[in-house]
Amino acid sequence: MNDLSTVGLQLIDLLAAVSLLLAFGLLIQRRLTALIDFYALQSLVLVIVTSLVGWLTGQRHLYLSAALTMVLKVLLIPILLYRLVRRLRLETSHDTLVKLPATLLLGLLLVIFAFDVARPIAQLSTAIASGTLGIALAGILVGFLMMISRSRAISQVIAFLAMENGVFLAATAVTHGMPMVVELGIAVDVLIGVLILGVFLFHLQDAADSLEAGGPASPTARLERSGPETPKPRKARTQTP
Amino acid sequence: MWQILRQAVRIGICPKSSAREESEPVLMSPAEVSDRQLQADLRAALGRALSIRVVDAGSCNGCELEINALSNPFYNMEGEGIHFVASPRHADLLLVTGPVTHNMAQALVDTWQAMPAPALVVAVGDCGCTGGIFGEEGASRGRVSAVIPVDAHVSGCPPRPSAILAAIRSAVQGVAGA
Amino acid sequence: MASGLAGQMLAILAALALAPILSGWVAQCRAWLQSRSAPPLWQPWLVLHKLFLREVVLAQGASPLFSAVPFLVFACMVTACAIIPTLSTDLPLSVVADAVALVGVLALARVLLSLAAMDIGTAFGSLGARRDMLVGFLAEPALLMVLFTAALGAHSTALASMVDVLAHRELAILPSLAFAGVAFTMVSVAENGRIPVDNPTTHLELTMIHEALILEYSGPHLALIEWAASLKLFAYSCIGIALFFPWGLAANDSPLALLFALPILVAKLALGGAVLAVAESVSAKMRIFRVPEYLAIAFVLAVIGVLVHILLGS
Amino acid sequence: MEPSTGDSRPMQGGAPTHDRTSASPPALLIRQAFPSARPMGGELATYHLTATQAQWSMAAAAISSDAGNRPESPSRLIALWGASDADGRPLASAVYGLADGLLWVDLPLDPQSRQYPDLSRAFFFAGRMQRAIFDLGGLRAIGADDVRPWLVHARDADARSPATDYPFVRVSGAGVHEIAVGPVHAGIIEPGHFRFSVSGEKVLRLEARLGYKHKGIDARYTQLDPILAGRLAGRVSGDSTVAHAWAYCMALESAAGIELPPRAAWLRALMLERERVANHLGDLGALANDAGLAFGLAHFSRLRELWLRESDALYAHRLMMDQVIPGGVLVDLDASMVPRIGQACRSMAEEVQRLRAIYDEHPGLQDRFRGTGTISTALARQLGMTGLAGRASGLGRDLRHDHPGQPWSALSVHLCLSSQGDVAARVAIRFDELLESLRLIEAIASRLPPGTHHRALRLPQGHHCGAGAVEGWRGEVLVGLEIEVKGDRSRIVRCHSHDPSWQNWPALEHAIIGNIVPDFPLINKSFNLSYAGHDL
Repeated sequence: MNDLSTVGLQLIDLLAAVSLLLAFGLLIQRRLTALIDFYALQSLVLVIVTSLVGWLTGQRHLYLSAALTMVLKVLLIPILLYRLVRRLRLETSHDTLVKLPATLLLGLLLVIFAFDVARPIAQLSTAIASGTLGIALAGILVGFLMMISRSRAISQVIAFLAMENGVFLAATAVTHGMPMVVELGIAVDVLIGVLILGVFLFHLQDAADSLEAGGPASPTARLERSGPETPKPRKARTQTP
Repeated sequence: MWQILRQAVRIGICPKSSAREESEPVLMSPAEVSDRQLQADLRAALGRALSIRVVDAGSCNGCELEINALSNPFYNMEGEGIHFVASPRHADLLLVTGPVTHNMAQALVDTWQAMPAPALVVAVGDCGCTGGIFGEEGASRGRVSAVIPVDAHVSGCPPRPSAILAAIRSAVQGVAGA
Repeated sequence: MASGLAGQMLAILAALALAPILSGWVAQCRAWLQSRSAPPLWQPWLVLHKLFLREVVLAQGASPLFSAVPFLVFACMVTACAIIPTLSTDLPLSVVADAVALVGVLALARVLLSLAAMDIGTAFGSLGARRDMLVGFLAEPALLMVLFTAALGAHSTALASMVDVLAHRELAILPSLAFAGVAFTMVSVAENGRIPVDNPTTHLELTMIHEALILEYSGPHLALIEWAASLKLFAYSCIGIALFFPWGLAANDSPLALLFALPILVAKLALGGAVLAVAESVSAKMRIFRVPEYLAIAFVLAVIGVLVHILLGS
Repeated sequence: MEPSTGDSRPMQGGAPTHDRTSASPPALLIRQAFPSARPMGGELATYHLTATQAQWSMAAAAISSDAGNRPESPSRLIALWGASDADGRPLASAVYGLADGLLWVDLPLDPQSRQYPDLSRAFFFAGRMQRAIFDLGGLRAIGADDVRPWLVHARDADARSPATDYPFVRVSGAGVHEIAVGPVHAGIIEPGHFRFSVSGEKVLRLEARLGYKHKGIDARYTQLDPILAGRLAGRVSGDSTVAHAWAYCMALESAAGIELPPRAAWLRALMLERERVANHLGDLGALANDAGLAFGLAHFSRLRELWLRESDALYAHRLMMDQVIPGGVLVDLDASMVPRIGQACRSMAEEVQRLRAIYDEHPGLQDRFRGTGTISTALARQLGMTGLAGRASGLGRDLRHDHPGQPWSALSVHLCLSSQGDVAARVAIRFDELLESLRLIEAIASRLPPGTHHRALRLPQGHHCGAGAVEGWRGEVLVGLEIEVKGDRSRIVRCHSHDPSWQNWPALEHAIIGNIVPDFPLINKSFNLSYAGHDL
């Protein structure tokens, strides 16, 4: 049992790391369908972590929580979001507001911050996987960063869902999960949130023909073309020898 | 991603079309080949790993379409160790199409000279063999052999991919020269 | 000591022989995934054989450097393969150079090849050199960070002891190594000129990176460079295997142990090659200005790997 | 014939079959200026005029301003070339497209000065045509800006590396350098030289240098018998052999004043659509390959090979060369083949749909396609783009749709249009047209009219002109032809084959501006212009 639990604890650390990895995947990915896939994968990792904690600590209600996550976050919400993307033809590029390397650096700083904050708390904690707290906190912050660095409503919703995954992970790993009532409440909240988003987007599409949170995106910077009479870029001087 | 893999599994591996089933006459010019005989070991090596450089010296682009077809899964030249390469320095064999135009003659000679010796040359299509319907006067200088020595000719307008493949093979094996 | 030398020779010979086969295997898998019949597994060997039989054509204005570079690059790659624990963690040459030196040797080969490409003065040589250096400058720090992540666990930058420590702990995949593994995969793809960073089978001069560097080489020179390129792929695969899947490496230097390690290595390489071929077949090449972003991601992931290691204290 | 009468030439068989009442403004204007203009016989209404210099400029100005003022205006310049008439006097010819047909203007020139009024100010892409005219016949446009040689690189045959002598336009500025590619490329591509002015990886300017494949086709025509010259027309651009051969035969039939048997027209349309399908299949594969997805090339080249083999079974030629002959087509379609054709079309459509879904869903591919090489509708109109690339940039012109002769009028061709103007749009148009062509092929095969597939052509005595225009897969292909028949001797006085690549090559140079160097092969392939058809 002891050997087994050591392996189990290491596995929880590993899975938390994978969850953070997927959070970074969400941060850098431009395609909506890929974002949804990453979210579903992250939720799947969460399902495994929850079941593992449930098995190691013998808390039955965590199995229920895992099953709920599985149905809701791995299957239902991704399917709903997929349908939304397909129906509304949301799949176009140019989404991130801040440049990618800058976003990545911010993400890195947030991870350092989260680890630093979590270290003293983790030492106080008596829970089984205390190191996981820092990783879960980093996941939440990266999700937050994603939320503010995206311009489109649907990406922001996915970012919110990813943050919620981070909270769930922290709760599961550090305090063996929240009370069942709270968990159920959150689950229903999330589901209703996504449903409302869908309705909202459908109506927004009809009304404004734009799904940008901050109005239409700035026109893509493109080298201005001159007319055919002078087929030369204006910025460079040209001469015919 | 999964769709791509599913498609790969669904189609399987395309059957190879052998050159024998529709081979066409391949003309050789032994007189030109004889003074540039390849060593037997190099000939054997080229038979299993051949690099080809293609120069379009002025064709109507019909021959290019059929040369491109050599790479499709049915003829699958690469499966037999024959590659098209990006530089004349890497090439063992030069595939020339079209009547040679005045404007391309120098570029063709330059490419040929940039290749390591001995460089095999195959002229593809009626135009490359005789100048074809474009004739050999005016802006078109006509047959490839008027500009650089040629080891094998493939007639046809355009020749079938299998005929081109057969000509490449016989140029390497030196059938008529031996 | 004598058996150590024999083992070392065996490891180098295995690398020289297997590297072209690995390239051939990836090419085979790619062909199958494209519904084509594949060339034989040893096709790269046939190509090398042919190239060694052909003559060398030197471009006008080529300096002695141009002719020397293929040999130097080849030597660099053989050295790299010799210091990587491919078959065993206990080889005489393994202690000669550590992970930092390995990165240096790989960087040296890159710089030499770029210099040779610029030596000729063709537009494509310079273009390729510029792009290759761009990839190199960004990839090497990321590679170093990956190796540091592994080195932290072993408290040593010697590759052999790093792998030794990793191979003999109860759970080999540490959380930090998950980050390092992803970063390493991304760097390897870029360094070896595979899709999505570079297309090894392209015929388009304007899009080339690695191919543009070697356009002017011919005959045995080209053979050495092609061989070196396959050795590089082999070296990276072996580093990846040694760091992330170290099980089955021989712990001592007896030739017999090495002979047992060989089939395990071949099996792991075959699997890795197949995965590479699948990944290449399903993805398109990215735009060149995405490459810095791509490598920045690899670097950040490697750094997070280090951080996670420090946080979890293991 | 007096050069300055400004009158239309008498035409053989000139019953105006397509005289429509709804004429466009320039057509009305031209009718006022040339009161006796009448359309020639043939499948397409063509007005043929001999103009004075003033009328030449006036027609150009009217058509150009109409094209500029009305966004939806179909008025455009199609082709411009120089020739000699039967007496050896120099002649400049221009063919315009109008709402109700074609307008062919001949301008006889003074044999001493050999000059004609410049058109490049009214029509951007005419500049290169005028340079080609000077290279081939020494006729000079008065006041043209660019008088560099174009098709003929060096009169001296052993001049070394002509590309280095050519005065390219240079871009100067900090960090700007040049990359020169060609004429021989690394892939299996036709020869052409490209000069990029770049800053880092970004392209500031591209200048193409073409003419490497110049074989003197216009001159070669005059050495051949009018009936046999159809073979040459089929080899102007091998990938458009049916379109070019059909345009030539249409011109010859219009000159001879014969009516094409309906079945022959339907069989030609069948081949034209087969050609379109084959080329689109090839391009779609090559486009994915240029973006690094070899999977696309493997599967589309597989489909293309299957398609070519089907063509081989039907016509004993994979590319259908020499199948369109003056007076009809070479072989009839056997009724037993009709179900097989339908079956092939349906299964092809299914496969293409499946691959299209993969293309559309592939993130890496879409990232490369979208926003790359964009030509806006306004720019496309200014450049005078045509054909497939024009339709991808919102110029809704398609001869099959705009001037439906037989059999198109019975088939109601769907016009595929996009306004995005990027590589993704050109890919999408290819998919749309491919599926539309498969539908058309099935419809044509099942509704073939009965009758003969070939009627022997007898050329009438005297001088005759004829024009033919066909919407090939790349765009509108045009042939202008004049024959002379004396007794039992017939000869071609002048003949010009025009490929739509002329219009779109300058557009390619605009499409690349601001993109990165490695995207050029992709953008180039998305246009896939003909070097052979352009260089003549």
